[in-house]
Amino acid sequence: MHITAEHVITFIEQVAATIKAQRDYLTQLDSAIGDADHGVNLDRGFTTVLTKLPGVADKDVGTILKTVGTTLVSTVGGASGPLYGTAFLRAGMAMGDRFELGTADVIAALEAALEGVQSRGKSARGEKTMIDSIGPGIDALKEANAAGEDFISALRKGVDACEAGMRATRPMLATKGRASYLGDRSVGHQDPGATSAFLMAQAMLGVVEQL
Amino acid sequence: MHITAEHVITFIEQVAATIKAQRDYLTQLDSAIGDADHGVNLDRGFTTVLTKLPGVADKDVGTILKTVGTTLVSTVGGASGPLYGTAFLRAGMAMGDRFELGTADVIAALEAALEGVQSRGKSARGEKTMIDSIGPGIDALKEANAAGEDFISALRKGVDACEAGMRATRPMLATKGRASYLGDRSVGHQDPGATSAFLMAQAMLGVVEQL
Amino acid sequence: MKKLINAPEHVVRDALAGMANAHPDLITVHYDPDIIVRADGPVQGKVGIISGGGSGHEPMHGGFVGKGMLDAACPGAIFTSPVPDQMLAATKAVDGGKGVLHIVKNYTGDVMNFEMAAELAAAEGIEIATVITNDDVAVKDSTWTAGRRGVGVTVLLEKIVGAAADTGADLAEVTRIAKKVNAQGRSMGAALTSCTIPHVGKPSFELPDDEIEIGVGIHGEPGRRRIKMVSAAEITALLTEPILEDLPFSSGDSVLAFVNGLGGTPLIELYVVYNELTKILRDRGIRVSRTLIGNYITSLDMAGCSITLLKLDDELTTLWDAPVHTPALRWGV
Amino acid sequence: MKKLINAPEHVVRDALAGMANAHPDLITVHYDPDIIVRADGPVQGKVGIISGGGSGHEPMHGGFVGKGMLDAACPGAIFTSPVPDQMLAATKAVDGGKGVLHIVKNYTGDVMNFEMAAELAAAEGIEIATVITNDDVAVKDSTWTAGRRGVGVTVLLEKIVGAAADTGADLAEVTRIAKKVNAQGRSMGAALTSCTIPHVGKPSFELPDDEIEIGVGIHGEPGRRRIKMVSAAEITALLTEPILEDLPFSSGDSVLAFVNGLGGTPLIELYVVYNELTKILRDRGIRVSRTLIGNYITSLDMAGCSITLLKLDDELTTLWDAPVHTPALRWGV
Ligand SMILES: Nc1ncnc2c1ncn2[C@@H]1O[C@H](COP(=O)(O)OP(=O)(O)O)[C@@H](O)[C@H]1O
Ligand SMILES: Nc1ncnc2c1ncn2[C@@H]1O[C@H](COP(=O)(O)OP(=O)(O)O)[C@@H](O)[C@H]1O
Ligand SMILES: [Mg+2]
Ligand SMILES: [Mg+2]
Ligand SMILES: [Mg+2]
Ligand SMILES: [Mg+2]
Repeated sequence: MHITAEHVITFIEQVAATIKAQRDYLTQLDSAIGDADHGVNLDRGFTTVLTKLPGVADKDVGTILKTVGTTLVSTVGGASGPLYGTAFLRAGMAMGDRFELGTADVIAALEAALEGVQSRGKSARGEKTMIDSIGPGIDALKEANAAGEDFISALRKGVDACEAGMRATRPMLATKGRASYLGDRSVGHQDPGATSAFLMAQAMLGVVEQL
Repeated sequence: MHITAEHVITFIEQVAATIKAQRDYLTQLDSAIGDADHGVNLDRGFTTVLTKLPGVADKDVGTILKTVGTTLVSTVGGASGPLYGTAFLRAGMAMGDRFELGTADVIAALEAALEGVQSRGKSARGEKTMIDSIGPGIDALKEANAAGEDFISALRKGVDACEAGMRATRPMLATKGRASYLGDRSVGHQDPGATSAFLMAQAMLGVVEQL
Repeated sequence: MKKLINAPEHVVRDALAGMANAHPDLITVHYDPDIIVRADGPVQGKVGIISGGGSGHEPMHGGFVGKGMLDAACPGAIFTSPVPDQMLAATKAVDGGKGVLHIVKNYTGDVMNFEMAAELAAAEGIEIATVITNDDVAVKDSTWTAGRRGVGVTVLLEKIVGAAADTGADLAEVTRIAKKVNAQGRSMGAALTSCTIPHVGKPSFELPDDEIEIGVGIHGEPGRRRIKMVSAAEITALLTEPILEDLPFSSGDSVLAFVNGLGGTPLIELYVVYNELTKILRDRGIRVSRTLIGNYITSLDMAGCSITLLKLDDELTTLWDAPVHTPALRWGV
Repeated sequence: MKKLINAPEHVVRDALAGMANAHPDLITVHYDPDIIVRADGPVQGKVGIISGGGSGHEPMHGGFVGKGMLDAACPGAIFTSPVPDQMLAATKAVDGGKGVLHIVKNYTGDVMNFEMAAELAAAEGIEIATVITNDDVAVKDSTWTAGRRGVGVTVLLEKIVGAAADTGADLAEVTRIAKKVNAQGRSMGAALTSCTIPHVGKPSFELPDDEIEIGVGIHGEPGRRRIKMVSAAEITALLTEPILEDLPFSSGDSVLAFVNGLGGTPLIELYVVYNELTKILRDRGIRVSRTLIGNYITSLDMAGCSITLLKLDDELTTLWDAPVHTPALRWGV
């Protein structure tokens, strides 16, 4: 299985399309425990990202991902802008000038992204954030991969774990991000960032399934 | 038929009670074509008047009515304060130091009141104001009296004419007072001041009927 | 109805006490009759300037008492003209021996109550002049009706006339300037929602979720017509065009542009409206040389705005720029 | 939703254009990235002061740009932290060679975006200091959470620190004063209604007709608890007592009392609240030596208020009193 720079571009396009389609849903989740802008924020960012993709169509994966990252940093704002921006930037830095990625590369890129989110957000698992979806997703992907499963089925397990992680944010008490201001009242609501992270993972799986 | 100063006091008390009871109704009428304060304004005024009555309990009719007038001027505000205030003041001035009133006195007092309203308000009949209730009321009272009817039945005709005048304000286009700002949209609503004037006339009849 | 009040019948007094506590350096509040007077008044040898009207339009008028503006204000009950006792007390409190100007918004109640007060003050030997503001172009003017309402121009007039009095001008001169401001200013407002009067407890009029009132007054009176909700650009045009045509304002004129919030509309929206206003004025060749944007003559919690344009010349500009120090307007000091 | 806007996606830009047109003597607006800078900046030899945050809190921060307060403001989308490009551009625009202070309200997004901008500015050789305001006692503070929100104190801090920079103080000294203001101030707010974010089109939370939110934030975030509507006196006590206990403020203290409207509440109600506040403070022996009452840090059209108390000493009082000339705050000039 080889993922090319072109596939990465398709993945980004799919993410942009999903975010646009789920914009109001994400914003609605954010209105329950945040400030009702998560969908709008990401949609603003990925809409701009789409305009930048033609300029990197023939570039390496690292350049593509770093362009996505800097564009998100410069257009999203809020908490999710620096976090997803840093995630894509770090993934891009990890990929360097590769034009094709193998399974190990994808895992390395995702680990770099997660590390970026954690260090930028000074956050860890269990705080009711996007990390609670990304973290378990990467774990499951790695575990399946280590058990010798092929990439698609390993990625499916990863995405399932992402989804489970997203749902697991519902009973959590938020201690990071805007939802933390609610204290106990944050309990019972699904985290918007964990949801957008799951949507991105789903988009990745969609692209890989078309390979 | 003789109306004593004591009866006048009872009349004022009845007016105060009626206005309190109809406060919200008057205010509601005023919210359609005015600023939703007519009932509250008059209630504030007559509530204060009640506190002044003991001080004039043994005084002549002129003093009583003038006290009512100055109290209304000093407590009601809005358009109805100076208008009703002037009405009672002028009626009081017309009655001088009488302790008992005959039919002619009552008519003279009412005419003085009406004249006071008209000169203070620079208004005439047909402008959708309290004058459209007071004016026809006095006319009918005078006519019946001239035709030799006794005071009670003449007063009943007067009050009926007041009521008819009040209803006749509904189709009118307001040209004076706050309702005039509405232009055509003032049509179809009953004037609050014409309504409070009718309520006062009714209170007068109630007292006379007890004589 | 949810309001930050203790009881409908206490709201005016409580707010007066709050003002007195907040601005002891600028104003003093007297009760029975209720008036707000300049802390350092009366100023001897200066024409006294008073105004008043129903409460619910804050900061007008009490917030404009101080140096360079009003010497006293008479707050009535919510949306109800004050009583003559208040204007008489205020007149006496500010009389510095050069006479007193009464600034009256053109509402039947205000006019009559001020008139009675002026008669009483004159009887006590105080020279009184009265100027009536009637700048609201939403109301058709005519001699056989109550005429136009006084709205936004009142704020500008109080500032300018206060400055005129500070120059030492006599009552006739101050009155001339007051009349000039009223003559050169026009206003119109639109409401997105009704207001809720505390003692009524429900909105003064019902406005569906997609409709607005054009030509609304400042007392929760319904406007002249109701239209479907439109953009800020269209609302601004609906308010500005009647204003421009009425004076008329014409190319080359210099104006003070005043975008006023009615109490429930946030500042960000007022700036959006102001931006649309500048486009319209630019197209007509009218120059904005001074601006005022904010909540100055309000209608309790009503959402919406009013626009006032005042044609400026050197005299009015200089007076507008003169120092003012009141709870709600302050510059140059 | 009825708002004086043209389209949800244009409201911030339209309002910025309105501000630029309204106050050309005070501010200049640059676009892409969007920043509001002092018209006469950068001031050489003065520490530059910038702040920023989501829009929808007007006049904060753009209305505080001018002499004696902010040198630049970075307006984000409604309720969304601005992006680092804005803070970097603002930092460069105000750098007068003595370094730049970033005033950041404690929200994860604001902190991270300012942090990235500070890294970039430092890389360009500009000395940066950051102060984070976190005065909202409605939020439990702890090292393992995002901590308290920055609210009302931010306004007071921007004024005081702007004055400190005007004295010629260096970056370390200005930062010391900024931290002192944050350390000595506490706030809490209550909402009577939700706000409606333009692009959402419906209220951010549902509040029944007889309930209010205590401890609400300025972004339409629900508060810590919901209670039945009570009187202004009771609401004021519910906000003031946690503030007093937290610092704590004690008898003999001198404070700046700031009653802030959230955007949809009229001034008359803020004075009612202020009056209740003075009673509570008087009972505790706390002296109000300065006041600020009005809409300064808002939440779009939310009805409600916040209370901020700042313990004053001579240093802070002098800096508070120093001249300021911005679109929204002005005195001494
Ligand atoms: N410190 C953090 N670490 C990781 N993720 C975070 C952190 N703070 C917030 N988030 C994520 O960001 C999401 C909110 O993003 P968004 O609504 O765009 O920003 P804001 O909260 O500034 O309005 C949350 O749902 C959460 O998943
Ligand atoms: N010029 C006038 N002449 C006679 N009556 C008038 C005049 N103006 C107003 N009114 C009466 O006053 C009533 C309104 O009184 P009120 O609501 O107390 O005062 P305001 O209009 O100042 O709020 C009207 O319904 C009308 O009957
Ligand atoms: Mg959010
Ligand atoms: Mg009325
Ligand atoms: Mg009235
Ligand atoms: Mg946000």
